[in-house]
Amino acid sequence: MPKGSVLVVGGGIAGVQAALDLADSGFLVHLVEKTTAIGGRMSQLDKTFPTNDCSACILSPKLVECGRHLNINLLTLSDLVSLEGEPGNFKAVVHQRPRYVDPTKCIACGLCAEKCPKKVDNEYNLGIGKRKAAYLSFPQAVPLKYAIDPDNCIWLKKPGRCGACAKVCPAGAINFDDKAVDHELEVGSVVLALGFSPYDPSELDFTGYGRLANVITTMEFERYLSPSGPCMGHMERPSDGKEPKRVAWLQCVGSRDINRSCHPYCSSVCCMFAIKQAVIAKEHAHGEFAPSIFFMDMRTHGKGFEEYYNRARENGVSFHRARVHSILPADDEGNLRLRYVNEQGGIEFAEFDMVILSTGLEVDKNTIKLAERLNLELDEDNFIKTDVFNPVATSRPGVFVCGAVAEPKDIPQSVMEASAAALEAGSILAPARWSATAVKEYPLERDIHAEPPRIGVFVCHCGINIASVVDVKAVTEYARTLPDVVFSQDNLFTCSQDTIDQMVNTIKEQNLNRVVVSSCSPRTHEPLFQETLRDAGLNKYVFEMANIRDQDSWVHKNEPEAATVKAMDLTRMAVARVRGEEALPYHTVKVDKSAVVIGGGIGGMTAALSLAEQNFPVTLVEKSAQLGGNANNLFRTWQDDKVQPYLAETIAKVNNHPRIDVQLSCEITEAGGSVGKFTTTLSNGQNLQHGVAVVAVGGKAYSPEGDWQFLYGQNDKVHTLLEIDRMLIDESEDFKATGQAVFIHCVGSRIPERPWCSRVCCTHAIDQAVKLKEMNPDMDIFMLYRDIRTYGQRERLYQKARALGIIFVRYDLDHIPAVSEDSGQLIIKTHDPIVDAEITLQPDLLVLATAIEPQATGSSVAKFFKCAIDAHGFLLEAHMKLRPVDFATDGVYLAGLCHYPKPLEETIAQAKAAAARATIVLSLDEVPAESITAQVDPAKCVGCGVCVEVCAYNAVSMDEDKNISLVNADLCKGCGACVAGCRSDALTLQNIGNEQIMAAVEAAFD
Amino acid sequence: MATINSKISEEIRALAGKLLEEKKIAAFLGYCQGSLPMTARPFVARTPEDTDKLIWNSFCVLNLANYLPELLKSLEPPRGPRDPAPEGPLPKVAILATGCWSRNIVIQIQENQVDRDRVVICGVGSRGMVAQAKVKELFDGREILEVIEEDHKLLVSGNGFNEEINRWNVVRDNCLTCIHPDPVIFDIRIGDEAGQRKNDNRFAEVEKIDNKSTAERSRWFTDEFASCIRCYACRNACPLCYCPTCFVDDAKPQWVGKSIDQVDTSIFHILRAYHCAGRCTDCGSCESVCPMGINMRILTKKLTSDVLNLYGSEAGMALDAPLPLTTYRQDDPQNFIITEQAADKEGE
Amino acid sequence: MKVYKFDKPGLEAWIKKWSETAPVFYPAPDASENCGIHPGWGKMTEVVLPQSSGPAKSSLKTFYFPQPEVLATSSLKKNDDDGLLLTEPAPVVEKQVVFGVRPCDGRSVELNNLPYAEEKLFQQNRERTVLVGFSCSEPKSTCFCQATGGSPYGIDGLDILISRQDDHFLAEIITDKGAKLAENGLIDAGSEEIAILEKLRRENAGNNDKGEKLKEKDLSSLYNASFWNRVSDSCLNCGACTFLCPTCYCFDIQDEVLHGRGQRIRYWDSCMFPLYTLHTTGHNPRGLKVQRVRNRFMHKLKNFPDRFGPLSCVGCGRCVVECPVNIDIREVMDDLLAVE
Amino acid sequence: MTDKTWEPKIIAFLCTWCSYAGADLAGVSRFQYPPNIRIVKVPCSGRISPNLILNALRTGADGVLVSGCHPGDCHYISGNYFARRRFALFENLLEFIGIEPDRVNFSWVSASEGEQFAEIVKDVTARVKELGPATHLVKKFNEAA
Repeated sequence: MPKGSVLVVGGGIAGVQAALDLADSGFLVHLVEKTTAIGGRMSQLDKTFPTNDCSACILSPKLVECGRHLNINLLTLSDLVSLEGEPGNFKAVVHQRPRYVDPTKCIACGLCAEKCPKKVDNEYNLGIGKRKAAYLSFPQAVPLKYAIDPDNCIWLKKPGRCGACAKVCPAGAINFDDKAVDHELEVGSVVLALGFSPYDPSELDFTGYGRLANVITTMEFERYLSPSGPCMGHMERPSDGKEPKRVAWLQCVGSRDINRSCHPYCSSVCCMFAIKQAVIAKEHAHGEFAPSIFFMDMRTHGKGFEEYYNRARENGVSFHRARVHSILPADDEGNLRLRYVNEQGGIEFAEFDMVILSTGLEVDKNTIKLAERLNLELDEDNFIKTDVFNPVATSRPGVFVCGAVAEPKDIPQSVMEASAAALEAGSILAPARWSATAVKEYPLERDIHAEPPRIGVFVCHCGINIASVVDVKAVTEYARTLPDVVFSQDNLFTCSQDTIDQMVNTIKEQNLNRVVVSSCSPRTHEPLFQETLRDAGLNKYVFEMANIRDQDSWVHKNEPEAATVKAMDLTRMAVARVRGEEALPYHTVKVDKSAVVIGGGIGGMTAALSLAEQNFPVTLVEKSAQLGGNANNLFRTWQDDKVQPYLAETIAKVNNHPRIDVQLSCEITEAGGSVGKFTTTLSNGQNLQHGVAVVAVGGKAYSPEGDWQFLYGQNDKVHTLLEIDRMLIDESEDFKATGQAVFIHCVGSRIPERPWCSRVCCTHAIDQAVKLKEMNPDMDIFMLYRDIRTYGQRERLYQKARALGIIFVRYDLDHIPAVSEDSGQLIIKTHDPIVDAEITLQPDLLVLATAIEPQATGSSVAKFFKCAIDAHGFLLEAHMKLRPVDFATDGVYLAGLCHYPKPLEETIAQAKAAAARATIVLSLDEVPAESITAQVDPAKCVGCGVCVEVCAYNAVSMDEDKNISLVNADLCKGCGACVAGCRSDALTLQNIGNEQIMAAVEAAFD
Repeated sequence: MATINSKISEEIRALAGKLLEEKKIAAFLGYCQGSLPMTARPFVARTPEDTDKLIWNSFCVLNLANYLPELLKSLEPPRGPRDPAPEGPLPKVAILATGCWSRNIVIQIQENQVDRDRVVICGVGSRGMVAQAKVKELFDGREILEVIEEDHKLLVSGNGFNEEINRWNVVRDNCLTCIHPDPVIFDIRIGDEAGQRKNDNRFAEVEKIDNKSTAERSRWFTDEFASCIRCYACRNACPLCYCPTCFVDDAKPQWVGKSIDQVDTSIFHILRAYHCAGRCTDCGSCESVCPMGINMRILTKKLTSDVLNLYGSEAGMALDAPLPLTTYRQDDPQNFIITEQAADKEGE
Repeated sequence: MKVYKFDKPGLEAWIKKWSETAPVFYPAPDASENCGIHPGWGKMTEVVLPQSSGPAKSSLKTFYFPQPEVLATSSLKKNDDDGLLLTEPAPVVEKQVVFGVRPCDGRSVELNNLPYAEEKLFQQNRERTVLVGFSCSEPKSTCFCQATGGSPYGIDGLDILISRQDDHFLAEIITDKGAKLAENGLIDAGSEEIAILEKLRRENAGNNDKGEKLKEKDLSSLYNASFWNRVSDSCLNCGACTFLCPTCYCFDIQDEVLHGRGQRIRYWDSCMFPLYTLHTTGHNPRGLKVQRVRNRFMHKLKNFPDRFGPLSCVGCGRCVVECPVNIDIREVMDDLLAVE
Repeated sequence: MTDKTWEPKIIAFLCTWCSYAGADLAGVSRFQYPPNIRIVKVPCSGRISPNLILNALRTGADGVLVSGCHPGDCHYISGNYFARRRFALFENLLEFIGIEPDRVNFSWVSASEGEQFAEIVKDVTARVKELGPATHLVKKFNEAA
């Protein structure tokens, strides 16, 4: 049997996602992170595009979940040294450096950092500002434990010289004798999520970076924008702290550059990154703010990106299609002067207060060393080499990869790949699922239903964090006078292991049936104390915390008396609230361990196979009479891999798999239920019970019409990309005689009716042009484009095309190419912006790179599963950044073109990711459901349906017969929108009902 | 001389008689003559004979939609909690509906209180209903014993007086500012369209209060609502108040005290109005029925004005228009959010 | 019985003096005069004599069943002296005068006294309240006190009754409480004037014909009469009629808690409200509107008289005038009498 | 306008995911603010109904603060959008009947806006102090009765 554990290297968002997916689906995960905390690059960002979500807000819950996971062994300050063995049975050596702070004792009060006399550059803020030698990299760090930096610690350099931290630490956590450890780990597979390094522009002398104070990088600017950054979110320029008004972003610094940086690839994310910064900076700015972005091609090829770009332009971000030649000081005040060449070749100058370099992504040099040690192949750009048809597989079996270490990519793509890598890593270990994991056992729960409340209150000193301000003893005494409080006690550290053990005994001895802890924040500590209640035989929901540290002693340092009164108030409020709370059931739903996959294209088949190979039965439903979907008309990938053999092989695998039931010419007519237990009816009358569903209903090529018809369907020399592919598949000889071919890009894309970029067409068209040129080197080929969007390493294909002599002529929406015919001869007139004149072409072949549209069936399937669709008919994922394959409806996942246009390899990755997420459900016997849910009082409900409308999860529906609403507890997330929306007060949120909230409010006033 | 209303009354009687005779409906919801001057009494005709009593005049102040849900329910066969739903079509009701009443029926349909298939909406254009109180005020305590309505005037008489007044001068304030006098939804049309009524400032009464200082508004509110006796006539006359248990009657939790404590009374009126937000059609029933003469309608009118200004929606104008509190736009106005105010200020 | 004679200034001066020893309430002409505790009534600073006819907007019962009325208090704090104990408040003994009461309202106190003969708080309020009536020289078209056994010159329940004559006023001192408001130096009325008053009283004497006839009727036939549906069809289930009615005396009790202190309060209830008879089981014996409407009238016109004698209606006509949908108790009486 | 010893009490309803986290961050960062607020943690700003705000005033709050995630950041997808409509109408209604606009306040505070949270509390406390103790809609037992 293989090992039931997996090694994940890298604690950025990709590594965290992979670790969570694996641990949740039954494997023990060793998560190796080289710094003191997980979070990676994403944690350094202020906002994320295209939603402008606060990065820390959306990331933090994942980090906390990772840190608390019973089956994730978090190894910080660690590096993978060696890996031996084979898939299913590796031996890894991980070297862990000393932290010098005992994490089991550290209470994260921060006194060590406060007292530490040694200031060093803050690398988390990219060297902007200072931190101490004893430090926490960022406020939401997981683990929330301080560390001592041995390179700068005075004591560690010269023992005996300082030790201030050890003196003030109230928990005795400082351990200068801490030693490095080598962990030998037995794992079945490995996931590498090593991330990227931002390109260092110092070597590009024309930028002035390092010499000119007000030239900074995008990552640095991100820290300037962040509220937790060095300037608390106030935009300042480095030279004089003034708020900059004129700011320029220079794109492609260290990307698409074969001359200086030797990074020919496109870094994929920088265009959106810069636009986002321009937009956010404009929001931060006080008064006038003029952002300018200097770019070559604007690459906004992701979901929602093009619209973001359009909005940015409308809102005053100016865009200049120009490569900047040099940045020079404009004056002595720190302003800067840019010299650049406009599209027509003219030299221009512009002055700015600050210049931000959109630095590209590159592979870290340590990654290259590690790849060597692990014997992994790298590609010509030093990214870890992967297989086209398995984009997360490395050259070494059993070792998988995800995120930017394999190619520059954005967060959602990294998260998708992380899940896909988790799938692959887990799939080969499927027989060992749950073999290495731990399971928590609890004693039998006491029934307190009929008991009058007996409340116990535990008040925490938190060392001196609370006690130095609040009179903890007085609060404890006071708590004893409150109604129904039968016990109160103060503790030095309520969360310390010995106090927790003692609390279990106290609950039992005092026969407590409600518990209040007055200490720190429930956000970090509620799970721990709830666990304690369960250990003592109480339901975990009869518990409240009063936050007398983060929201009292820490914020009222100079008002001890008021803080003490407030602590009493907060404790009284918690007591009032807990008094009305009741034991809640731990809802679970028994899982039907099978899946339905809708759509028989590459996405659907990949998902089906991924699940079936782990022994889960799958029904694959395809609307048409054959499998394969759009791939049936694809010739090759941009890396020159033929699609048809791969497709044929995949179809054969699907058809021959004993656990896949293929239903062709079949559709879904009805679906109901929730995660773990769906019931779906097919058009053939079949009824399926299944635990999960994957929606991969695909997309379709836009059929040109109106301004964008270009004689398509009228002149037989006009074809779409897919039609040409078909001819190539059929090995047509037609192209041998073609003298001139013209490609028009963006046919039907990036226009008001279809405002999205179809993402694949630039690459597809260029690849096709290259193929035609290879077949017929004499052919003249013109590409009429708006922006070339060969993102990532596809940029190399663009370079190749130009080298082959393919001519690129840009057009814009003011000058759409005009196509006419004269006696069957095509005539194309287009405006060439470089010569600023109209040119005429008379090609033998016109190829239209048409848009990709969602299938109409997507929205009906979405409706069946209560999933959302976006304004354009693409399916809407649960969260654009961090849940790219989930729907808001649990247990339903999406992949492929129904989500957004994407190339084959991305569909495959997404399908595997969807399968990974589905595997989490299928690997469980029952899935937990929210316990704090809404409930309807049928006597009070009038059936007006307001609750149904305001529920974002479709958890509330109407019982049409009785005309009252019903809450599906399995779908309810406990937000309470329905409760607040109900005029009749017919809905309540269990334990957070109006009565409990009112009791807490009332208690605030003694 | 046949007046507009007498012709409409005729038409109503003929229509109701026909519908009942043909058994197309089980009941016709209209008005009959009241026992006092200037009163019309809501009336349910259940037989063709009953229909003789049906009338239409300027005193039909109470919104008939108020009765519709309960009347429909009363016509269903009795059914225990575990009994299956009755089979076959259920009895229908025909109802008179002016502009605002019809809009309330729209909301009742949207909120599942009324089954569209079970109502025959008989649309009547409203010429504005008369406020009894306004007439009485003109006569300053002298008891009015008879009022005869003509198209444009009222002939008012009592002991020792006999006067003629212009009808429009005593039309209710809500009707004076109404721009939707014609039904937005109906099956059968009665009488002529009332047509578009122009109004330069529909919300002048709201603005009058808006323009006061905070202290003045507070004083006004306290005075206006001081005489409330908590009889709930305003609530019960409202076609939108159909909660099985009103929050004021709730004991668990106890939102407010039940007596006429000034704070509790205020909270009742605030929440009653708020619950009508985006649903109120300014039909004026609440104000018309108040035995203490309180103008609680101004609160819902304020909300109506805000809903229109902030979200561009008017209650009950179409069956497929979402109610404003059950929907949102990402760019809804938010200048009341203090963090946005700060951002706005910085942006200036 | 003493009868005094006043001219207008004399009367006003006399009334004004009362307010030196006790608050004097009078029917407030508009809301701004409202005293707050008793809606519709003002606390007199200037003497305003009532108009010639018709009852005040609000009935008198607010002085006998004020809402809220505190029945008991307690503390929820363990350590307080009255922690978790119910304590009755000290009796309220301060005198108050209500002026401008019509005979119909005065009579309502007598009627309410029938069921509340032993009700402590009602009696306490009765004891401390002096009622000064004003007879109705010109009853309104909606007044029907005589039909219910009352009279526009009736003295039931009143302590003093003032009657307006052509150019003077006569004040009859009816009770000892009333006598305490009288003082030395008032002018006795002459026998001629008293004779006119007695004649008016005789000529306007009430009868209770309809009440007596109804008492003889078979309850079950009334109960199942078909007109109830017609009456209830228009009813809104609001409480305007019961809250304005001087003889409706139903109440509910609720505990209110604020800042750790509790009050058990009594406030008006209405048999028109569906909640009125809702049982804790969820069953409601009067769940239908028609049942509630029928109950209200049957109680007033049949059940109350069967038990106590008079109708539970003084014919003030408030419900007739103020019913939002014009349900008219006079029509209901006729309907009941017409039942075979 | 009031005696110097008077300190307002302000009830703050904070959503768990953004504003409560922002309040925690203010603590972690040691941003000091006046001790007048009493925080009530709720899942989402969409959980707070006008009833609860009125209840806070009735109970004696001198000020109320409701704070949720910024638009688009709601953990529950759309709770704050619905809340925003409810509050907009309700705030206007309160103003209409003469409640001072500064009594009842709404804000968006994200989990990373610790400093902003502290600033808001300072600001709201100052505004409420300026207004003096709440007098409208504050329930008092009639002790004489």
